[in-house]
Amino acid sequence: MIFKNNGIIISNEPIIEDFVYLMKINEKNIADIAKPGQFLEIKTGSVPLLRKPISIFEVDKVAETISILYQVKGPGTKNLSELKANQQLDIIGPLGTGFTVKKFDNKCLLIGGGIGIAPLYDLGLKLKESGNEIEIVLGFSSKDTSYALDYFSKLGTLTVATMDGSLGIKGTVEAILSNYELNTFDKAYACGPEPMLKYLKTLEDKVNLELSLEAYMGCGLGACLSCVCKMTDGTYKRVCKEGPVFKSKEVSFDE
Amino acid sequence: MIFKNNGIIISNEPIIEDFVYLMKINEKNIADIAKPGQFLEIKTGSVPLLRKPISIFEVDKVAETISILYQVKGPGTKNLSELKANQQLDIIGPLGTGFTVKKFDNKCLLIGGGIGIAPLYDLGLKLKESGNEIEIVLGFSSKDTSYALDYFSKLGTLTVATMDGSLGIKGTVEAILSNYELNTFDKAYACGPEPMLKYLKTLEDKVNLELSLEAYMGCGLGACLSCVCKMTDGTYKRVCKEGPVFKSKEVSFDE
Amino acid sequence: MNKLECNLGKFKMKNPVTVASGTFGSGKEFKDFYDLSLLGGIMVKGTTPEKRVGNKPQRLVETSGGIINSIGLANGGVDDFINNILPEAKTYGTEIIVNISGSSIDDYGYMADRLSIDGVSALEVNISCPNVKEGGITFGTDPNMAFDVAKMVKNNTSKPIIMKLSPNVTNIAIMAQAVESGGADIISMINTLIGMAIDVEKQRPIINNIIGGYSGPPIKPVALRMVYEVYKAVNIPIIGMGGIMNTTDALEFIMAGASAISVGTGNFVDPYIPIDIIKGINEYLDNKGLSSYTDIIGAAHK
Amino acid sequence: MNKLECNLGKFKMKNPVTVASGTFGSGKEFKDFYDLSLLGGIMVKGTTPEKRVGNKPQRLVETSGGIINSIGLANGGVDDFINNILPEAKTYGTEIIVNISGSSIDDYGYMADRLSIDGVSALEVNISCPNVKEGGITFGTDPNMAFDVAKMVKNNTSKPIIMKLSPNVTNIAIMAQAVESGGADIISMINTLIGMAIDVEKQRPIINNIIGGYSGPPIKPVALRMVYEVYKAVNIPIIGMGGIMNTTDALEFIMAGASAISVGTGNFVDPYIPIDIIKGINEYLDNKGLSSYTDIIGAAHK
Ligand SMILES: Cc1cc2nc3c(=O)[nH]c(=O)nc-3n(C[C@H](O)[C@H](O)[C@H](O)COP(=O)(O)OP(=O)(O)OC[C@H]3O[C@@H](n4cnc5c(N)ncnc54)[C@H](O)[C@@H]3O)c2cc1C
Ligand SMILES: Cc1cc2nc3c(=O)[nH]c(=O)nc-3n(C[C@H](O)[C@H](O)[C@H](O)COP(=O)(O)OP(=O)(O)OC[C@H]3O[C@@H](n4cnc5c(N)ncnc54)[C@H](O)[C@@H]3O)c2cc1C
Ligand SMILES: Cc1cc2nc3c(=O)[nH]c(=O)nc-3n(C[C@H](O)[C@H](O)[C@H](O)COP(=O)(O)O)c2cc1C
Ligand SMILES: Cc1cc2nc3c(=O)[nH]c(=O)nc-3n(C[C@H](O)[C@H](O)[C@H](O)COP(=O)(O)O)c2cc1C
Ligand code: FES
Ligand code: FES
Repeated sequence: MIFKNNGIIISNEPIIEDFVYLMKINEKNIADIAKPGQFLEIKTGSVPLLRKPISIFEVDKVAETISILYQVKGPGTKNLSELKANQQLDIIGPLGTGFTVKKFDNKCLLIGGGIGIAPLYDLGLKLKESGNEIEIVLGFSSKDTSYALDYFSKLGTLTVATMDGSLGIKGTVEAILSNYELNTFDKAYACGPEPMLKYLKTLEDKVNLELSLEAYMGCGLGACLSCVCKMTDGTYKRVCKEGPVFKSKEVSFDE
Repeated sequence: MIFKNNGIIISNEPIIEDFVYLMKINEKNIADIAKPGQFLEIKTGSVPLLRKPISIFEVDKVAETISILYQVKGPGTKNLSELKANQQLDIIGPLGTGFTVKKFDNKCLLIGGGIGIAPLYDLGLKLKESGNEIEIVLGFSSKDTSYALDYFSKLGTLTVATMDGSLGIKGTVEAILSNYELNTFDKAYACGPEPMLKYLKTLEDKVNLELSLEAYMGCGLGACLSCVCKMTDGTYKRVCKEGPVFKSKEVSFDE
Repeated sequence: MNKLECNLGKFKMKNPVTVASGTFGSGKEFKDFYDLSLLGGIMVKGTTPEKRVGNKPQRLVETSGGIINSIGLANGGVDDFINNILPEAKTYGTEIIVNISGSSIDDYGYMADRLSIDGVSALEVNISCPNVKEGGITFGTDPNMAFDVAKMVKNNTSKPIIMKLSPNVTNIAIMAQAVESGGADIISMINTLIGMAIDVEKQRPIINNIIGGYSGPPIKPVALRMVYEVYKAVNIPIIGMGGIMNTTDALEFIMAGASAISVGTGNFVDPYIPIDIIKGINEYLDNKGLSSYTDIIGAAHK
Repeated sequence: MNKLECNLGKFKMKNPVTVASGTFGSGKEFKDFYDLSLLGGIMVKGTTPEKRVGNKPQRLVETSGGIINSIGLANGGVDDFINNILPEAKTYGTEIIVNISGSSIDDYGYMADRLSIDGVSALEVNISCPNVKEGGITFGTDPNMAFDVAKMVKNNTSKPIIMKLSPNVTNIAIMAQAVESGGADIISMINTLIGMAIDVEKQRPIINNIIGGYSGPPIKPVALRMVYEVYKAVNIPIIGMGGIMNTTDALEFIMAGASAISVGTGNFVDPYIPIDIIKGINEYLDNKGLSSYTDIIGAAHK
């Protein structure tokens, strides 16, 4: 089921002013059925015209709330950052397929880059609820532009890399993962910038890997066929419908 | 001289909620040189695209402020009504020619219909300063939709007509003016809806009459030639440049 | 009596509000929002004789208040449509208008023939898709070819034929007259304007195909003008579209001469727009004391 | 060195930023805002052989994020221009580009001849005004007539000739090639799209002339696409326009292939837009470490 509802904003606070925000929304219907990795299409204002796809960061079925973690990039996310508690927010969701959640024999690994960490938190919560042990590897450009670490450190062992070395290990997530025995994990999940995903794809033979992709979306509903990504078999699939989560082995990053 | 300045809004209060507002703006350059009957071109928001022409309601050279009285009609004036004190307002002005202001031998008459009363108040103040005696005739649709009477009653004898008779005389300003000896006035000034102006034009042989016109404006600066009105000699003149104030005898309302 | 009953010659719909091809899939994707039988009709995503994977992404971008798309007619082909999509679509309780494209005149004949089957209410013939290399746009800009396509379709089906016009022409009235003489029962218009957007940081076109179809609110004034011109030039009914987002927009098209309207890009912004318009037209008629929306078709011409 | 020095063949400007005909009067109306000598050039309001009063109001309306105008080429005629406008304009310290229109080929020859005088920097030939009944638009949509106009102007002046193209055509590249072979030194594009708006309460077109020219932000994607196409089709420089409101817009046109740009409707919204763009292009070049804006002309074609 997909809903188009006016959620009520409970809070909308900067984690880092003008950069990353956390918004909590009262929206029972979506909270009831949302799965980790699914996303919302949000009307942020009269301009931009299109809704903006934003992942679900956290779901609280009891409180009937959903949260989003978002980075201000352009007009749409700027609009979002200016909304206040008690205002209504026009949301369509939950959309897309989600990550696989079940009890694994061995550990699970979450790999996030930048704002790509957003869909991983709810995933981590659900994996933990299912009784899994979790390790988390997150990459940011610097200490000043890293965020939400307190959330992820509650899920399991957290290791951070920053490009400038101002926090954790210097480099991308690769600097961390190159020292990992990936075959000790039953499953890895990743979301982040395309270069990171391309790198991770080279590891897909070592660990069962699910990737959450991004693509420019028109409808978010599977109708317009704009959001496609290339599959290894040469076909295109819709990121909004068959995705955003794909098995790494399905996805092709070749031109 | 024409300025494009960011004025600071001092206050923006409803006279009648969702209908008529009075805004006071700190804008020294325009206050310094504005003449009664001149107007502003105001950028009300990112949409609508075009600036909106709004008359100057009052000028306070000492306090370095200008005021506008405006009615919410559509998106532009709605934007205006939502602005708050201390916000900036992007204004071009003062624009257009103004009303004739000097000392007359006999009385002057101000005739306003609806929001057309806006440019007449500053005119009345300046006429009074010049030592003239003033009578004012204003028309509204009803008592509930009449406003700013307290301002005009300070200028001189005020008579009001309403279409439904809920305040003053029942009818349009015609119901009042048909009983006037118009030749006892040295000058009459009017602004209001086109039917009112058309009626007044029939009186132009009885009294020296100046009319302030409206027209859809592109630039407000005399450049685009969109705002023209027909003259009795068959030519078109620009309401934003040669107007908005014209001698009644110059103007033609024929198709 | 139903104030919105819509008769487009031999093609009838319960109301004049449809959804535009390529913006509504086959309807399935919108089923969660409302009962699709409320719609006058659904113009399904463009279908071609063979499966097409479509263009390389990036296929769509928002620009200047509208969007540019270059999907490249991605679809499973007509067999896939008949076997896997139509069976469900025909249960929706609304008219199923199948949008067809081809790269040759024969293709159109083949498609018309194949789709002359139960469940297909009418054929909308896309001669104006800007996103296909072979032919696509030429059919839509040359009156002789447009005539030939219309005639070919006519000869291969007894279904109502809706010819969809491209706005990217010097003289839209001539195109309309050409398809009318070719046998079109109805004209739908407009398809997208051709547009482009550039990423000034990358110094590259944003859409991988360089150019794409421009749609949404910014194209409305052009669409309205063309509907107005075509209304004067032909005797067959028009389905108007191009930037319709609300009741006022829909009424403008009807007054310009459209006997029905279609919501395209609007479906991405708010899936309920078509439903709101059905309600809104009814309210307008009530306010004006009119008993049928047909009273205002072409009203702006008076 | 001046990074913005602009050479359009034999026509030179201090920078590539101009203001579009019909949106800036002759410049006088904007003198209070800034020193007009900052501009690359001013394209003055369209001039015709005889005085024209123009169309009946309402002549302009905002719609869909842009505007529709139908001024009807109101102007005092070429004599009035030469006697009363040019003397002041030529003191502004910027290139004065005179925009000319006619209702016959001979008119254009006459205008070119009359304006081959001191103070006129170049002629911009409007063959695309949608608001004139007699001929206007036909010159702009028929390649043969456009060729004839270009040739006639060429034969009657030694001033640089800028042919201004209408976007309301099927194939803009053919129009561009026609005026190039007719003798155009430069192409300016685009003029307005033809559009319409309807008042649904009055059930009447809002513009008295029914249709008008649609300009402003909504037409940018179409203009960019056409500049991109024409850049590939001709060897003469292009002055690009259509919805330019800021530096990014201007850069998009330059990357699509324009050697100069023009701000039209933008002047109504904020008279300082052309000045901001001059500053903005300089900043962009500094950021990218480029020494001339000519390095990015047509960059999106690579
Ligand atoms: C499935 C999915 C989940 C996402 N989840 C999150 C999240 O949880 N938090 C977060 O901060 N961001 C998320 N994003 C990214 C977010 O959608 C963009 O940052 C946002 O759309 C930018 O819009 P803007 O108007 O602020 O900026 P713009 O300046 O318009 O765009 C900035 C960038 O965002 C991308 N973008 C713009 N519009 C769209 C669109 N309609 N569809 C897809 N991409 C677009 C463009 O590629 C562009 O480069 C997600 C994207 C997808 C596809
Ligand atoms: C010289 C002049 C002085 C004015 N002074 C005042 C004033 O002091 N107070 C006041 O409340 N109103 C005044 N108006 C009217 C005011 O400009 C319009 O009400 C306003 O532009 C409406 O814009 P909107 O977006 O709110 O509504 P819309 O729904 O866009 O328009 C409502 C009506 O306003 C007119 N209008 C819209 N845009 C323009 C435009 N760009 N130029 C001219 N008319 C337009 C239209 O004819 C339309 O019918 C004046 C108009 C002129 C020409
Ligand atoms: C993403 C997208 C895909 C489209 N696909 C088709 C198509 O397959 N066939 C067709 O005839 N028109 C197609 N169109 C054009 C629309 O049906 C419609 O004519 C156009 O978008 C104008 O209407 P609008 O402004 O309401 O979107 C498509 C439009 C969009 C935005
Ligand atoms: C009010 C107005 C008047 C115009 N008059 C002329 C004209 O006289 N001659 C001409 O060639 N173009 C004329 N144009 C077209 C502009 O010069 C320009 O080509 C067009 O508006 C597109 O640019 P823009 O979107 O930046 O406005 C006019 C445009 C407007 C808005
Ligand atoms: S965004 Fe429309 S199909 Fe995915
Ligand atoms: S509004 Fe442009 S000339 Fe008056």
